[in-house]
Amino acid sequence: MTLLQLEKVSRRYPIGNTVFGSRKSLTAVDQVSLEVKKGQTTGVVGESGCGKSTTGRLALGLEQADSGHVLFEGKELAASGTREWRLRRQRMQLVYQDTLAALDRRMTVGDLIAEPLVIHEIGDRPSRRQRVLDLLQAVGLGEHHRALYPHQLSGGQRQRVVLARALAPSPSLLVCDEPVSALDVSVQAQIVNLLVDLQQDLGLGILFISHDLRVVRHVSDRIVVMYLGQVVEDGRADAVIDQPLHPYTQALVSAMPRLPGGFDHYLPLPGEPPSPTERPSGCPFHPRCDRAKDICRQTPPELLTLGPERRVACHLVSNP
Amino acid sequence: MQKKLQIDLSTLLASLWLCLMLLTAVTAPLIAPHDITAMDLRHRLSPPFGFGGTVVHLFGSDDLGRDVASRLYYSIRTSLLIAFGATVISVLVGTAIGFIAAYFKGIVEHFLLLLIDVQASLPFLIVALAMLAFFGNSLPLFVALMGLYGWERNARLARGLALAAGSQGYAGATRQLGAHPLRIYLRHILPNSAATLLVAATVTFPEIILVESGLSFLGLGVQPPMTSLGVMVGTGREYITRAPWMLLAPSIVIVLTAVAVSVLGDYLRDKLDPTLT
Amino acid sequence: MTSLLPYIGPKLLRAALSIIVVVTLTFFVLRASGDPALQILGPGARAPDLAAFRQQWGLDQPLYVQYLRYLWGALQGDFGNSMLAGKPAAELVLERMPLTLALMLPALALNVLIGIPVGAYAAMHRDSWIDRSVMMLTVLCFTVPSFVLGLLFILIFSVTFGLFPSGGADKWQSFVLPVLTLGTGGAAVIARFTRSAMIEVLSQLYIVAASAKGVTWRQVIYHHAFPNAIIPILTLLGLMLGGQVAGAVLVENVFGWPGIGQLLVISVGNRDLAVVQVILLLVALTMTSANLTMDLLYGVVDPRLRNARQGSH
Amino acid sequence: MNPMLNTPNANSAGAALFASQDVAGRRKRPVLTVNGLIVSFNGVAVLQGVDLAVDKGEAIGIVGESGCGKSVTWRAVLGLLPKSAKVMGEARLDGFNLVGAKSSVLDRVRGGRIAMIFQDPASALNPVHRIGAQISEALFLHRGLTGAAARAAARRLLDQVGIPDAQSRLNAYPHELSGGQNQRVMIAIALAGEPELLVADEPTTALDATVQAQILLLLKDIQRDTGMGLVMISHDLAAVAAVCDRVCVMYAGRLVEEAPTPTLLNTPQHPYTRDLIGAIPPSDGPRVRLTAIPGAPPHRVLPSGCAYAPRCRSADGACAMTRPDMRAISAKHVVRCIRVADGACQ
Repeated sequence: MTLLQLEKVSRRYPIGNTVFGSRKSLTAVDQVSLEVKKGQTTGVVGESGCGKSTTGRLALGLEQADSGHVLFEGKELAASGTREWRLRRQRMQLVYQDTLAALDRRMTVGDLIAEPLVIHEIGDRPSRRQRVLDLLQAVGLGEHHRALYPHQLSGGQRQRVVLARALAPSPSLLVCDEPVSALDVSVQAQIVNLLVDLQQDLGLGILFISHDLRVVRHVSDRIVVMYLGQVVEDGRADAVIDQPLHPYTQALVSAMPRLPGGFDHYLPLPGEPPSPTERPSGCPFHPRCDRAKDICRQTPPELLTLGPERRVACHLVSNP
Repeated sequence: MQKKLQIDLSTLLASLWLCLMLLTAVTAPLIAPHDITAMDLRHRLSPPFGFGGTVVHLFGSDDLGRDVASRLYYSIRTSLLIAFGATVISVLVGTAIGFIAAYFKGIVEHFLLLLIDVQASLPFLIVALAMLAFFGNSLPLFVALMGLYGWERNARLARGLALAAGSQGYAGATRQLGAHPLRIYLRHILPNSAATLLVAATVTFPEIILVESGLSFLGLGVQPPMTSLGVMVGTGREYITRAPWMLLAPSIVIVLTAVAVSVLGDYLRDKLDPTLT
Repeated sequence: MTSLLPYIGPKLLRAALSIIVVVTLTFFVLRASGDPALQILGPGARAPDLAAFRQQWGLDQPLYVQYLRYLWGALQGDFGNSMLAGKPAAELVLERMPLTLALMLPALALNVLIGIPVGAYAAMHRDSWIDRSVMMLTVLCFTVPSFVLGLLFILIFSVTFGLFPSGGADKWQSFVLPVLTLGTGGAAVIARFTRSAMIEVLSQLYIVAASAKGVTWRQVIYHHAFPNAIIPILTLLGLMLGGQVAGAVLVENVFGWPGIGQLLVISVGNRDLAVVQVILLLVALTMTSANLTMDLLYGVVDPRLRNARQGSH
Repeated sequence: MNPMLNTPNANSAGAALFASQDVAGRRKRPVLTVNGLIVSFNGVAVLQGVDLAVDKGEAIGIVGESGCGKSVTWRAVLGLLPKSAKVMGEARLDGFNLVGAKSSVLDRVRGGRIAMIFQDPASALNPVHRIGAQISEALFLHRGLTGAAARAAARRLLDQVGIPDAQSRLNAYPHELSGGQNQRVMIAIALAGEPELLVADEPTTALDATVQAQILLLLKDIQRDTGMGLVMISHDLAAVAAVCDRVCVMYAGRLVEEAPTPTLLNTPQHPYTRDLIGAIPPSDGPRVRLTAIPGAPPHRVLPSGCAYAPRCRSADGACAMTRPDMRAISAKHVVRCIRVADGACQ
């Protein structure tokens, strides 16, 4: 069952000054379509500036799409800030990277976890208290953590609090934006395991956004690869990582050092991801692609459906 | 690491001085030996006790034979009252405007930012000077006017705090939970900003004392028969050679009070918000 | 230059808007405060005299006509006549300008020449006894109000020792006390700010990186830390000018200095609208242009602001 | 795997005559030996005595979680810690102890014989100076080059680190370059003094995945071409293993295991190393459950026995009592764990 569906969603930001200098706009997200199924994880992977975080914010309605549709549980998302939008928050929650900034340092862990219940007027005082204790246990924290403040916790513990807080109103969708990027490897493994367990227990749909291909591969059922605001490839996680079709995905996979093996399979990729302000004509990837042909320089490739669960946007694949 | 609250000597002295000033302000009618307008024409310009004066006029008397000590107590009362009232107004007005600018994007924000720019392009003392002269003067009006001092700085600060808490911070996180903006501002941003705004108030407070005394010194602030520290310095300047105590007593109080609040402000800043400069 | 326009353009626009708002606000606020005819001629004036006065100064016209007329005149350099002296207000103000500048410019120089080295020295010897005592002294210096400091200087140097005159603007000696009075507070503020700016910069990674490539500590300070610390100090200088202008009003009053500050207090006392307006406009112009200059200098010192087209490669 | 177990590199004649301290015997003359390095901040020890050696032309990796002291070790060696840090022990470069050395001596060593690059290249370059000037500064300090000679050398360095259009890039400011290019500039500055040892402190953590691979391989190439030693500090074992000949694992201010890269990956002996490897999601093959190490590294106060005992799944009572010593279990493999028997991996 499809929980969240993005249909050709675009988001542009005006940049530069309107009176002086040329007025430009930056296309952060360009015609992105993806879906998250109930009980499954869709991973979004890409390098900085590829629009993956904006996609997450669009999915939650924290930003308004310029065009396209965001459907959540079959219904179009209401405009951000409206009463209806606020009510929908119970069902969709965000888990973010910078937990120290995102948790109010003047509130205790208990109050933080109970806050969504208070906002949505769920339960009464004793039942909320019980719910907080249950949630603390579910994320692997103890009752004694309830009275602590965020700065008294370690990064991993704070991420658990963020998770508990997100789970409090019993959502059906979690959008995780780089949830483990700020954590050490050992703690990262704790949180990743916890996420996987919680998903199995609660049947959550997860949109997992990360720059770390390893982690994305580990947690995702489907993977969406983004480059310069566009989806260049998506499909089942194993298929995308093991048989990448798009040259960018191939380079991305090869740039991940194997353990053991290192860079034995490395495919050199020149240059760096360009800034979204200077989008090349044609295929956005062609300046870095050593197999680029004339058509790549001129015409943007369509996202081609190759199988039931496989799409790729590359001229080399569509007409080799 | 020592966990004890360490208070250094200067902070201690500053607090003691401020307590003394507060006590004086509160008990001025009780401890003043004379009425502030009572003239003692036999003892005009009498020096302070210990410098050839009598115990009757502890800090000496002025050109009309009024008791400097009594006038000083009342002046402290007036000056502190004005500064306190004005600081509260300044922080409240500034915070409200800053939050409004942060919440409403677009035209409202641009308009408020322009107002802030305008205020920043005109020194407050000069604005106040013009306003006072043309509008006349009464104590409530004067306090209200002084309350405008530094509003633009507090507004900028409050806006900055609200924006910092915004999209990536705790305010954004609470917003995505579905909280009403009022809840976000009143329950999250305001309590989190309180410490910083309090520190900002300790910067505004001594400055208002200085502006108030400056205006009163120019004869445009507190009007006789009331008296304030600035009024006393203003009267004293005419007798700088013959009766320097008329000038020195209020000057010392102004300087020490301003220094004390600054020192205390530094201490509070270190304790509450070390990121502030 | 073309690349500078997107950077400086919005700032120019905002500065111009602020000036227009200042002119408008002062016009309406000052007019709204009462009838200048009554204020100048006194409450005992006869009705025909009042009417004649109003007609002479155009006060009988609707307010918006007066405003447009004032704006039109201002654009042509005519800011109206002083109701008291009968001379053009702008002329009256400009006459006194050199004396005020003669006070403020040396004071500003004093600010910078004392404040920056003292602050930098304190930062480099952070938490030493020198640092602590300098910082203590600066608190004292910037909390003493200028009129109190001026009077203290008079008491000490004029009354007690007779070294410098206590007023007037005729000899070079007359400059010493007012300039010192005006310069002390600012120097203390700059010293404190320089210290914290330097401490902030010294904690940056590029300072460690400079040491790691073998740069001597002395060169790290002069060549790597200082050019970065100067950037925030420039902003402060722009902001401090307001305090200097306000200070000048008080200091001119204390020392009987025939500058613009004194004129302002006199004109305010006499309800001389045109003169007050010109002075307010002049102050606003000075402040905004000073801030603009600082913004430009900022662009010169900080390459990050120079080209608005970041990340072009 | 890279077939480069210590490229045969002749020892330079006339080098200092000091005995190599290694436990593992047969080893070439080290460029740098660190012995019993202890660092404390305000009485809290962050390094508990670190011993290691870097051979000429060798690439070693230092791996550990944040706060384990991997960065502090090398900043202490180069005297780059703030004044509040107390450093004891020795770090010998050609027999000369750098710990407590005069700043005039250190200034010649830093950037000259030992260069360092940092995690965040954007903030490690001075924002107000041009790239060319920042490279030339190092060229002047260590090779006495000025003017056109320095400029030409700077251009060659930019070519060497793979920055296209080097000539015009010399006039650029750091903010005009991308993160990867800035890191290349940092490497160019480091190479300016022709160092014997390059210390790279998390050189790719702030960079994108594809750029990370570029920079790591560039470092490896330069190390092989110039024959300098390379120390790579990172929390990312996979990145370190891809570049380094030998890996040292640190935990709570001490080395806990040290071995040639293939040995360490295939037969890790210390439980921490094993858990660390198990915590990394594999890049291919079946998805297995990750090893989640419970708890967090000790903070400020160390447990009385083995520092890892509270989190270790194979710890017993003895582990909590005795502090283990570093023991050699094979020629080049040392480990700090009482439960590992001698010659266990033979």
